[in-house]
Amino acid sequence: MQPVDTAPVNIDKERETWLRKVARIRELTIVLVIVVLCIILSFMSSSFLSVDNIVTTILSIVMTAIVSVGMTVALVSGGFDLSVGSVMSMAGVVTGSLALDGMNVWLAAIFGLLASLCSGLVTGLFIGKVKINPFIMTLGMQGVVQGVAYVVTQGAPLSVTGVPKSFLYLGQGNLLGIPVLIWILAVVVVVADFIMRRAALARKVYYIGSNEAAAYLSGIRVSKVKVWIYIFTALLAGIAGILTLSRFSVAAPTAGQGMELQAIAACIIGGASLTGGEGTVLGALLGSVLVGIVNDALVLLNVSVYWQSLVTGFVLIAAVTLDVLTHRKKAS
Amino acid sequence: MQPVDTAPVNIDKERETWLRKVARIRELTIVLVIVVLCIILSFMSSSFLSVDNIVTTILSIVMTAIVSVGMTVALVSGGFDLSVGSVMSMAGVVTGSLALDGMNVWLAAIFGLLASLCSGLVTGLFIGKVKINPFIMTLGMQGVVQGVAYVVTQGAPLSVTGVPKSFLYLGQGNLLGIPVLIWILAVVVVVADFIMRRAALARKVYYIGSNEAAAYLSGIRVSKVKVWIYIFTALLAGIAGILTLSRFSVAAPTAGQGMELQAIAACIIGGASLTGGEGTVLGALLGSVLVGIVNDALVLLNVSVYWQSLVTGFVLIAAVTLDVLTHRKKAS
Amino acid sequence: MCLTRTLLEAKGIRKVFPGTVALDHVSFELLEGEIHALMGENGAGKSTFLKIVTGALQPDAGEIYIAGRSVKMHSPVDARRMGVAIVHQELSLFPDISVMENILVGQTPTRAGFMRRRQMQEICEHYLERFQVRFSPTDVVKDLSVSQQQIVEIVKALVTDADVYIFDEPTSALSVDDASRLFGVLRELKSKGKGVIYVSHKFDEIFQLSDRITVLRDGSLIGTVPTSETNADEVIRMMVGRSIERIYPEKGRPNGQVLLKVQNLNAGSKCRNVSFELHKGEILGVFGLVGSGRTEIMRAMAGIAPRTSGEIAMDGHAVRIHTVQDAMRHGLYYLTEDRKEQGLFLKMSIRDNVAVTHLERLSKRGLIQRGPARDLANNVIRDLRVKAKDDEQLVGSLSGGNQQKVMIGKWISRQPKVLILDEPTRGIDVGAKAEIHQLLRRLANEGIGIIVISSELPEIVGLSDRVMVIHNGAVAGILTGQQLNDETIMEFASGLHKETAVG
Amino acid sequence: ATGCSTNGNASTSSSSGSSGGSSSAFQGSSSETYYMVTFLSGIEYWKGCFAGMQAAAKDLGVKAVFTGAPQYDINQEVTTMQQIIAKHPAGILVTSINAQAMTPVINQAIAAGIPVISFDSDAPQSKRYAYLGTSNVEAGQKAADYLGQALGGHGQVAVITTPGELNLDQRVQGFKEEMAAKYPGIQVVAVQNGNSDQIKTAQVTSALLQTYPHLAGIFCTEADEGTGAATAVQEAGKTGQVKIVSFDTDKATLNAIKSGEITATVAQGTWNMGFWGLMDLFAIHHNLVHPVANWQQNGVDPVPPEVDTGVTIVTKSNVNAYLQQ
Ligand SMILES: Nc1ncnc2c1ncn2[C@@H]1O[C@H](COP(=O)(O)OP(=O)(O)OP(=O)(O)O)[C@@H](O)[C@H]1O
Ligand SMILES: Nc1ncnc2c1ncn2[C@@H]1O[C@H](COP(=O)(O)OP(=O)(O)OP(=O)(O)O)[C@@H](O)[C@H]1O
Ligand SMILES: [Mg+2]
Ligand SMILES: [Mg+2]
Repeated sequence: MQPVDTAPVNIDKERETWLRKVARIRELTIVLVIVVLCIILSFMSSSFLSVDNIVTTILSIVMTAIVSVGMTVALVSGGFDLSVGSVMSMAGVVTGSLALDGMNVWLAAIFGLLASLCSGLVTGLFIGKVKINPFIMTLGMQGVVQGVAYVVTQGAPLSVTGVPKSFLYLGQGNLLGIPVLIWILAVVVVVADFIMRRAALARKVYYIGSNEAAAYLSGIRVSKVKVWIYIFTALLAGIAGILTLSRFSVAAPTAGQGMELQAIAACIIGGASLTGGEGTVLGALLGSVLVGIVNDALVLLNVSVYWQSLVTGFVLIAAVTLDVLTHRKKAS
Repeated sequence: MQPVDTAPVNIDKERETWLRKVARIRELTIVLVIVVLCIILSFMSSSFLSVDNIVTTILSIVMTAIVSVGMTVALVSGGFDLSVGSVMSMAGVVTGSLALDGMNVWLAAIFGLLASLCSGLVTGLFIGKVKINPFIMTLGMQGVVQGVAYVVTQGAPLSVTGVPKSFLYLGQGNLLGIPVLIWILAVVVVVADFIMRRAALARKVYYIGSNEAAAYLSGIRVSKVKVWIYIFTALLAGIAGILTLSRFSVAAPTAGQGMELQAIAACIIGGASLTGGEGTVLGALLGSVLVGIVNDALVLLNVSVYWQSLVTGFVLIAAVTLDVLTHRKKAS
Repeated sequence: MCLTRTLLEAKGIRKVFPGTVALDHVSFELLEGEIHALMGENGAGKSTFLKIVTGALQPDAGEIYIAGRSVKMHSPVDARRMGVAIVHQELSLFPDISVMENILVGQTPTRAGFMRRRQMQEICEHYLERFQVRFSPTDVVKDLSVSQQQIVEIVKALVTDADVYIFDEPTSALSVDDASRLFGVLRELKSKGKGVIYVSHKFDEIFQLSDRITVLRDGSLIGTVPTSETNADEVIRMMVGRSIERIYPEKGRPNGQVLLKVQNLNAGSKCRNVSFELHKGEILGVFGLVGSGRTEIMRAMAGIAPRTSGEIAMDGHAVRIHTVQDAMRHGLYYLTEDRKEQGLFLKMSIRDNVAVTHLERLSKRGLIQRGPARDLANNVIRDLRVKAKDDEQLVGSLSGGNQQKVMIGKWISRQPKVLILDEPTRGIDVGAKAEIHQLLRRLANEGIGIIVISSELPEIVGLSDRVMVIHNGAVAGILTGQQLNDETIMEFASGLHKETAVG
Repeated sequence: ATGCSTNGNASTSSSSGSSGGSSSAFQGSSSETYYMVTFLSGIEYWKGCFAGMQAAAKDLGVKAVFTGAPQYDINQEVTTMQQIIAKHPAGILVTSINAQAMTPVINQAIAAGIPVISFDSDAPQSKRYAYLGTSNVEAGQKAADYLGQALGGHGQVAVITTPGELNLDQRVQGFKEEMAAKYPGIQVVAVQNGNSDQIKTAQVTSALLQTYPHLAGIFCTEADEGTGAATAVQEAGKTGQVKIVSFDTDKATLNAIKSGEITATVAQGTWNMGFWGLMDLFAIHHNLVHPVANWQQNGVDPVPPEVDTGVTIVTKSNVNAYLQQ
């Protein structure tokens, strides 16, 4: 900082710039972990790197990834949402039951999304305006929304038959040899990533997560933005629910169970922080991919079901520990 | 409050002192909610205030309450523990399988508790020393510990037969006409409440939850205390697991599923805060009682099972909203 | 004067918080082209008043006029729309986000809802250039030093095109140079006919800069005086209600006995080869430009931050200090500069805050004894004259000066040998400051060695027996006697005497 | 299993009071309430059982109430049971989450003079009057027999289940034992966790199809797992090539059988469990059955203690009968 030292320091900085820039990318650790894991697995199982298996693996994480994208936004704001799993089931169930009652399935899907939005609106209003803690509010909403799904179906999965092919194409079709679901995921990720980086509204989420009091004093309508956040999270969960219906032709009231924790885990593996202000859409995707690969590996390596949750838990801890250790220096 | 008003204001203050003191008790709202709920329910169902039903209701929350006491400590420190449910199952399963292998059941129970302590130690070390976020660490441990329970049992619940009466007395016996389990709960609550109010180590937990950096700079060994916190939480979960075994003579690998969220909900209803520094053992107990009463009411009033999760979620939100609204003025 | 417009006026403002009347019948007027200083003790209600006129708080009574029109402001957005910009006392930045987004929060240039990054960068560079900063608009704020963050905060207000600019203690973490650059900007605003409200506890700034001074005491308006017609003593009398004869206590007479000897302390780039001695009964001032590494040196010495090398001896014996506990065992205490974030438990009582450093002594068989804990807290309240209802009052509800006293209290009640205070009077009013100075001198006279880090030159000169000047992480010089004057200290601090000073 | 004699009075007195106005012995009163207590009470499976119970209740003019513990949680079901006992109903039809854990509370009900019949999942050591249901082990065996024959006795098969749930574990056990005993040419290559969830099952199934390209059959112990597996098989373009045997008869499963995505499913006699269960309870409550004199004192069970309600394999050929229900 003194005049004399300035020059050498600066040169040092210039030299390391690109390397540092790469190293500074928050998602780097996880990309490396994924690559290493893939290499190991491809040696252990010849079918691992086959196109089929890759497509299969991605297909298996589409729903988690879509929900995680929504969850990222909630996490970035410093909140989170335990109700996404229930919203997912409810959206599917509402759509399914309306379609079974003879409504056009696309219209029914719109109602399903509207129901999700309503749930997000209620959550958002309570968190934003009444200032209930997000954990407890969304835990409560998890019950309420799950309840709606049960009431609508009276517990039974709805088998949706006779709906237009166009609707089923979403979840079951192929485009250019790749499942439509994967295309949808790609669009969601690219759009959401762009929005989260560049859109003024989305940046407000980062402001709030980074310093809520300051955001308020800077004229950001914190409670209003929070309402939007939970609406967005619920919207993506709703989309995932409707896609699930389209994929399986079945709307089960239990469809999204446990999705909330999977999604949060994926986001955190991908670098989001529970204290807010940090997290990217790309990270959420990578986190989901890592979880998907691990799940895939468990089957490929024929790990006993009784060992699976042990292994999954271990991988989760290992991934985050690695991340913490590699980012330790920056933190302190 | 202007100079002229000073005298009357002061007198007013004196007069209100004891009333204010009562009103200031954090747990008051919830006590009132419980009382009102009980009055309403006793009108709606004649069997509600029967001795049998009261004992049943308290009995049904013994495990939740014990786990919540441990959870309170984690919450006060600003962390939390999602692995308590798994630890509960694991403790039961380890004890049960050792007892089935012919070990004395009391010795087996000690091993069960040791296993819980180990899990708590690992959790605590990662959170305290490696500084992994408690949410993700305990989510990982949930998988790992659950995995251990599955591996030990190979999935099947263990029926523990032929164990000494003295062990079964814990979970099934009566003392002075009241189930031993309720006595145990009373002892746990009274002791833990005393510890949390008076013990120096427990005060450190409040300091850490209140301001971790200040606690560190004041000479508190933050990471060491954190290790103790998660050991304590795991210990209580382990006790709950062994009591469950004693009560049902069955050690199921799924015994504690969902317990973590129930316990956190109970603590928060009882006034604990997710940001740390707040929370009492009494609050955890009252929160568990409220949840127990609501569950009881659902059955007594013949609420359709499909509506139950809706009602439970609604009550959770209502209780916390009420609490937030009544404490609003103080907060701002 | 009669022809100038009134930009902002407040009449009969009243604000009550549970338990305190923060403001009562406060009226205030800001004219076009005026720099109006607002002064008062800690807790007098300055920040509260500013929050009310910027819409962050709602008054319980009173009227606000902007450009002569009565207005109601429901949120900070309203104030901004009406042309009022504010730099808050507490840093209100977003640590995880880039400098330019921090600066342009709430007024991001957008096209179809998306940010225009290029344009944002240009706007920010334009303003940052004035402060000759060494960071770029795309840097993330949490990587900046405190003083750099304060500049970002100031620029944030400057980019808004407002008529009224409000600064609540903007210079508490600024270097002298940066502060004078800020004054340049303020005078420029004034010449353009804008109004500026300026809050500071630093008298020299107020008298350099302001046109009029308004003084608050205990939430009431004491009066408004033109700066040219008053002096520091009178303002102090208005603020405190009595006059304070000596701001700085007499110097001590340390006996030369070496209490603490530090040799070749190294810890990263901000603590390089630091060696010095501290004598019994001495106050050693530590001065350096903001960011020079004073905090880092002391943290490394007190076992809080890891160090790569260095020996420490106390009373002639080498001691191992690698953790806070080690330091405490040897009676060496470090009081952080960041009272709120790292020093106090704001949501806990005074009793709990004092007890934290005494847990072993206060507990018997692992249980805390309530009686002794209460006595201890009450002793601190009495000895340090903490203004508090009782020892159960929450520390967060005390004024800044009283909070600082509680923090000092929790350490000195442990019988320190060496007390290191990092910016002990930052943001503290004259009265409390004088009391803290007296207290420190009294402690020193009892034989304790005291190290005081301060960014305020007058304080360093007035209080210290010797001064250690830090430049860029290394000791630039240790000054005594005649050398204790503003010019010499500044010369060392800016690195001009580097070679000559350290042998 | 016997009722306690001292409490016999209570039930007779209440029965005499309630049947006072009716002409037939098989006519109860509307204030007479019988409960069905379940675990995982939200799942569709119980609806078949309860439909049978309701049919009987309608015939008898009594009230049937469905209740239970929403989670798979021993404590919750025991508590629910105790709460129901506190209401002193006319009888309880209960399915036990765990035999041993439920035994004391079932005995507690009997001791309180409330007749208890066990259905679907038994607590054999308890004093319940009777058990109506299918053995899950047997159901697993039936599934193995069907799949074994459909595959012509050779090939690789996999099982998808949710570990830790007793009834599902028993189905797996029966399936594996039967395969090993009767179809040596068939290899059970993997047992995977579908977590009673379509999405999870689809993921696991896809991975299985990758790992075992020649996989010929999948047995799913739960209905959601069946539809999940069917979707994954279809996505791999192997519908029909991989035969799926699922469990239970919800709409989705039946539709999938009709369209050929699922080959067969195991249907249990759920309706009969509910219907005959209530009949038993009613008969005991009203003291209508006297196989021997003074059965209470002599420790004779008044109703058939164990009734096998049987399983049926539902395939394309008989699926319409189930769909019309
Ligand atoms: N949110 C709040 N709740 C309760 N009391 C408050 C709140 N904010 C401020 N106060 C009280 O109002 C009074 C005025 O505080 P304020 O912050 O305006 O003082 P100040 O003059 O800015 O002091 P300083 O010089 O320390 O910045 C103090 O007694 C303070 O404790
Ligand atoms: N390891 C650490 N943990 C927490 N806070 C730290 C740590 N190291 C430094 N800080 C704080 O970060 C801020 C950055 O300080 P900066 O580098 O601007 O100045 P400094 O080195 O403290 O010098 P000065 O005391 O002269 O301002 C300081 O407020 C310091 O207290
Ligand atoms: Mg202030
Ligand atoms: Mg400093």
